[in-house]
Amino acid sequence: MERLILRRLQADGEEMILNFGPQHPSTHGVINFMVETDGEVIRKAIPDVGYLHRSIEKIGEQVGYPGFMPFTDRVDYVAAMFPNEGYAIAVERLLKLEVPPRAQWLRAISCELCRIASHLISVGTMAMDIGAFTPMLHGVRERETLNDLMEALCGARLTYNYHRVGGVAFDLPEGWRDRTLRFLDHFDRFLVEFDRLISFNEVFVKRLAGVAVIPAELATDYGLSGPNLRGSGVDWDLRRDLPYAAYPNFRFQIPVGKGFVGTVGDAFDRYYVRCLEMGESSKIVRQALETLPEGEFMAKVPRRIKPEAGEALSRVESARGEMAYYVVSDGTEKAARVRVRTGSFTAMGIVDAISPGLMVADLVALIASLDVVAPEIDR
Amino acid sequence: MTVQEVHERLLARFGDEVGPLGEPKVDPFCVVRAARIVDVCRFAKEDPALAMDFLEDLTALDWPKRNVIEVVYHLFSYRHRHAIVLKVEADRAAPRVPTVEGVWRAATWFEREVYDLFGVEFAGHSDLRRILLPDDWIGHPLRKDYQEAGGYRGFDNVRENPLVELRRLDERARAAAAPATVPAPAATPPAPVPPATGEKA
Amino acid sequence: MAQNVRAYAAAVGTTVRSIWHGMSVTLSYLLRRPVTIQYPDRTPLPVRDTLPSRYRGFLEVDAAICTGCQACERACPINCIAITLEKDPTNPKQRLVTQFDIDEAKCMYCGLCVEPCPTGSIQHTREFEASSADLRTLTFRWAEEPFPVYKVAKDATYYPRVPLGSILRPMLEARRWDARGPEFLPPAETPASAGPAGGGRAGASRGTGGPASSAPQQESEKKP
Amino acid sequence: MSQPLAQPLAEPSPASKRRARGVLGLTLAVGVGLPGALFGLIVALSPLRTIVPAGWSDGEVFLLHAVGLVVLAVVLVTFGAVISGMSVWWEMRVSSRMQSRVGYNRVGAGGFLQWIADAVKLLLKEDLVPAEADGVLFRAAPYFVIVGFALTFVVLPFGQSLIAADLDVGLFYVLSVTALVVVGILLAGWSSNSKWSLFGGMRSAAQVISYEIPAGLAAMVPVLMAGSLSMQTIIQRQGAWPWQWNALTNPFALVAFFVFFIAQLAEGNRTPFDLPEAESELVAGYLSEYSSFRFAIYFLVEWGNLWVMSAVAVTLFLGGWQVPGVGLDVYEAARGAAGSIPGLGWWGLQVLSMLVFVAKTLFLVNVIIWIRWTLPRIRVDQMMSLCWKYLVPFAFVCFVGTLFWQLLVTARPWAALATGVALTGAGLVATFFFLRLTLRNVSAVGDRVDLTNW
Repeated sequence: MERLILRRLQADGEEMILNFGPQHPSTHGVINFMVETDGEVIRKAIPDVGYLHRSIEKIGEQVGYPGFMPFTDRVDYVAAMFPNEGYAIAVERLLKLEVPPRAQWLRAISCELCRIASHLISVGTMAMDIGAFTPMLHGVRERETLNDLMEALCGARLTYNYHRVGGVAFDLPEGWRDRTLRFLDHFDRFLVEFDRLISFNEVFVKRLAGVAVIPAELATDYGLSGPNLRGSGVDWDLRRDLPYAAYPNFRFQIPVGKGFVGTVGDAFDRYYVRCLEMGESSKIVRQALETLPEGEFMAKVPRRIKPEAGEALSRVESARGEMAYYVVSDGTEKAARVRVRTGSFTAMGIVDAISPGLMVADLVALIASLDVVAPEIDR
Repeated sequence: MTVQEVHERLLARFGDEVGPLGEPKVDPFCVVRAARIVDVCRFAKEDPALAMDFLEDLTALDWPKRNVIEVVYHLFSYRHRHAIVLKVEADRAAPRVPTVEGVWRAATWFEREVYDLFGVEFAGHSDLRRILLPDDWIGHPLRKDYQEAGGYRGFDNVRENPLVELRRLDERARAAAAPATVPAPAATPPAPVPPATGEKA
Repeated sequence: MAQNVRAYAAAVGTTVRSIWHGMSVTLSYLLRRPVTIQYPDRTPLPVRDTLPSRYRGFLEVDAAICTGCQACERACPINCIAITLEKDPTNPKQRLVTQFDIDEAKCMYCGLCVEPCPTGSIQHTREFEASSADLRTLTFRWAEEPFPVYKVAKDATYYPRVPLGSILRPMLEARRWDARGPEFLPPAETPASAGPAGGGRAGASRGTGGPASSAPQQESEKKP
Repeated sequence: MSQPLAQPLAEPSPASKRRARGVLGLTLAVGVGLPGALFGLIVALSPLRTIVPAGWSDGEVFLLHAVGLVVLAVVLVTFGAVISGMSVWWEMRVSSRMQSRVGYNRVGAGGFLQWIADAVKLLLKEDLVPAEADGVLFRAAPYFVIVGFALTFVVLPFGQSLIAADLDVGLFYVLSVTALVVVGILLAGWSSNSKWSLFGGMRSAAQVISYEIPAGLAAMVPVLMAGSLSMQTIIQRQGAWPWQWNALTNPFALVAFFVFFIAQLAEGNRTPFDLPEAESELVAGYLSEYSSFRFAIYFLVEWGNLWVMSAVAVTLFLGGWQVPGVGLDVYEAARGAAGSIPGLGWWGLQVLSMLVFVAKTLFLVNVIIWIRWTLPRIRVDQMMSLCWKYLVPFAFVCFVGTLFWQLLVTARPWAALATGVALTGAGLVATFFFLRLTLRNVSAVGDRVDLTNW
């Protein structure tokens, strides 16, 4: 591997080859970048992924349909609700199962809270990689409240395993609604404070504005999705444009990067789209809690899940972009193929193209602004 | 456009090189001749009525019984919000499919992954290396007949299964405690379990 | 020129203003109470007692109401539960659970085994503090003594389960973190085709078909 | 929810209470006793040179002064180490509160003894030298750093007579010896034979050498105002009240103060200028390969520099040790006859002036800490453009402006006082608005002021 990369890198021997990772404070997990630098300027950065490959897709072929749910948590453990939901929807489509409305609402609530939790980590680590440690811990502090809420809801703080084929595992616990609303009241004001603390700090803005610009065409060409795509100015969100679950019932905005302080598609746009999305998610959770329908939270699911042969694709707007589950059934109790398409994987592919000309410090900003999570790349 | 209309448009352009749309169990798909997949994809992307500018996913399926590996292309258009699933069949023994890297750059990494996990060669790919596994890995794990090696470069990845081992301990203890009442099994210590079944740590 | 000067002044101005706000925010946090707790010894309550009731900690089995249906064993996606049922030699009508082992070192605390349990015998507790120097000590044996299966009454709506955690907590409190686990037998020489014996083999042999199934002999040939 | 098995933690036993009291006592003994003893020694030894006991021969007096100076040197280096360790503790406490954490809390009361524990731990670690490193330079680099740091204490004034040596070229001397630090860092970066270290060393060299220029220019402003390079003279030419400080009597000096302060941050490698050891980019920069005692030296110097930076800034711009209401004549009067051992009142005045100086310096130390935990890091090219496009022109303008300002003040002496009062008033108003904003921040997110568990 290294030899192969080095052969591509070493043009005239004047450059320095840096092994940026796998153990590096700002690679967000175990990722390696082979960086060819000329002083502080990067000639080329080639990502080398796979350190966290856990063969989750293979496991999906070995355990039964319901048994795979806890493994989906591990696809993206920073925002584990989305893989849960994506897989559940895919199997439900295979089974042609109708999910009761209350379950749809609970899915939306849990996912949007999870999106907030994930974005808090994302914007926090962005600040940390730029060199400000305090905002990171402020984000973690707010996430902690969310983790407590999730823990009360489904018993786990990280690997939720909350969604089930046909619904969700638990109804809301007592008092949870009020706790959540109280948190959201606090959180909306926290977002304002966070912007004052870091988002529009001039040093921070100068570090991100106009850095690592990804134009819209390049973003679609490389299959970027989610906040990364919207940061490039493409107005696209699955929740609004191909609605699933309970989303058609809520009113919310889709923040799109428009060059808040620099160029459209720069690192700051990707960062700030996430900040704005947190506010929108908060709106969705409020609406969902207000309009939460009564009824069952789990559909009648056959005891043995054994869909007829066929294939289904489910697309979910995850915190890191589009998460698609492609589940192929051959008529047995175990899937013939479970494919997970994740936002981080495609986001990582673009580093190769964007990195030339950046400085070493900008590479850190680029990685942080793409908000990649190593397990999601490697699965 | 619906999937059917998209498919009709492809049919009109490419004739029988694009296969029929599969029966719509859940998500229908159509099988394309491997040699024409790049043309079909390019047409799908560049035709203004189709405008499939987003390669949603590119993966593969292994069907050992039919002896094919199917490479699956999920295409989607942001502008028209329609999608289609294309498939290309390749021989399992030496799967070889032309690359669509020139159509969508996203395919670069997707095809590397398929190459890594299924062993499909993408002809004309610019950087066909393993992506998730180390490049001295043997075999392609997502193939159905893949057998995992017991470790990697001397690292053992097998942990004893305490459930089985405890059971063996129990049985020995029982055999030791009751040799008089049940003499026959005591002669041969019961060890009916397979030797410490391999488990990934 | 004038424009440049204005831009220059504006750059200085926004910098000062943004730093003014940022420093005010950080200063204000000096006046607030920290949110972190000082685990484990400086909390008002032990942390396990402050966890919500749905918390998925260590599994606990109430043998008194276990029906021996093996639903949890089947539900477990990673086969970390092994249950063996045998006939009672003294009473042929009574079935005994002779083995009910849960490998908590392998368990991923997903809660899938709790859901199919007909009586609520197997439950996640709020216990999570059982660090151990030896993985082998983390296999919990819920049938140290074989116990008879629980017969569910026809129209039962209530199962007499002991309070959650009351079995597990004394077990955990009696543990030492550096205790050694049992010594396992050396690998058996008998070939793998010796065949299953007892009902519990279903679970064990299923493990070989799991995701990590491997045939070491074949593999060693493939790898130089 | 029901918690059937909840059990409160056990009441603390008498033994553990006794132990807690013992820990508190030890912490107080170290926290108050150690700096107290060091400050006491500085107070006792610094004026030794002015004392000539009656009836001693020249040789005996020389010996007395020499021994006194050697002891003072040891005391000052120890003071540097202790203040560095205590700054680490204080920085960690402050930063953790800013981040809603508790921070150091295990070793000693309030975690105060953590820095001693850390130092002991570092001393016990193995001193690793990478196989491919340039061994001699690698080993020598920390000594450059510590020498450059320790030598500055020679001219740092602690009080009216509390200075090891009031050199005529005091400020020039400070600027010169601090340049030794960059030699050490550059050596560390080069000799480690690690790419990250090299990056860190190069960045540091570029940064420190660039920022010497605005720092030097800005430091010339008080020199112009005082007409001397001597630290004590610069302080004595300022008044004690805020409106008599250099920074506030002269608007150019105020700007120069900020320029100097920023440049000092950069020279001390403090955020937002911590590029040489930017942990999210360069892992640990020039420190990457260091361990054990050598690492401890860098650590010591980094935090000890907080004191040096602040003390120099206080000396140049903020009135130094001047006590309000106590003019130089008061010191003279209390001193008594030259050469004799001064009376108790004089020693009291010395302690008072030292307290003023320490208070001002600690305030600036806090500001530096506060900035570090608020601001992100700037990029290497921005670091350069900040220096050359902003700080250097500003420093030049201040330098030239001060020349004319001094002409004005000579002609119209009330101008200095008027400016001083106006700027002091403006500063108070700004402080008021700032504190009001801060209090509003607390209530804005629904929190309240709660100083328990500090």
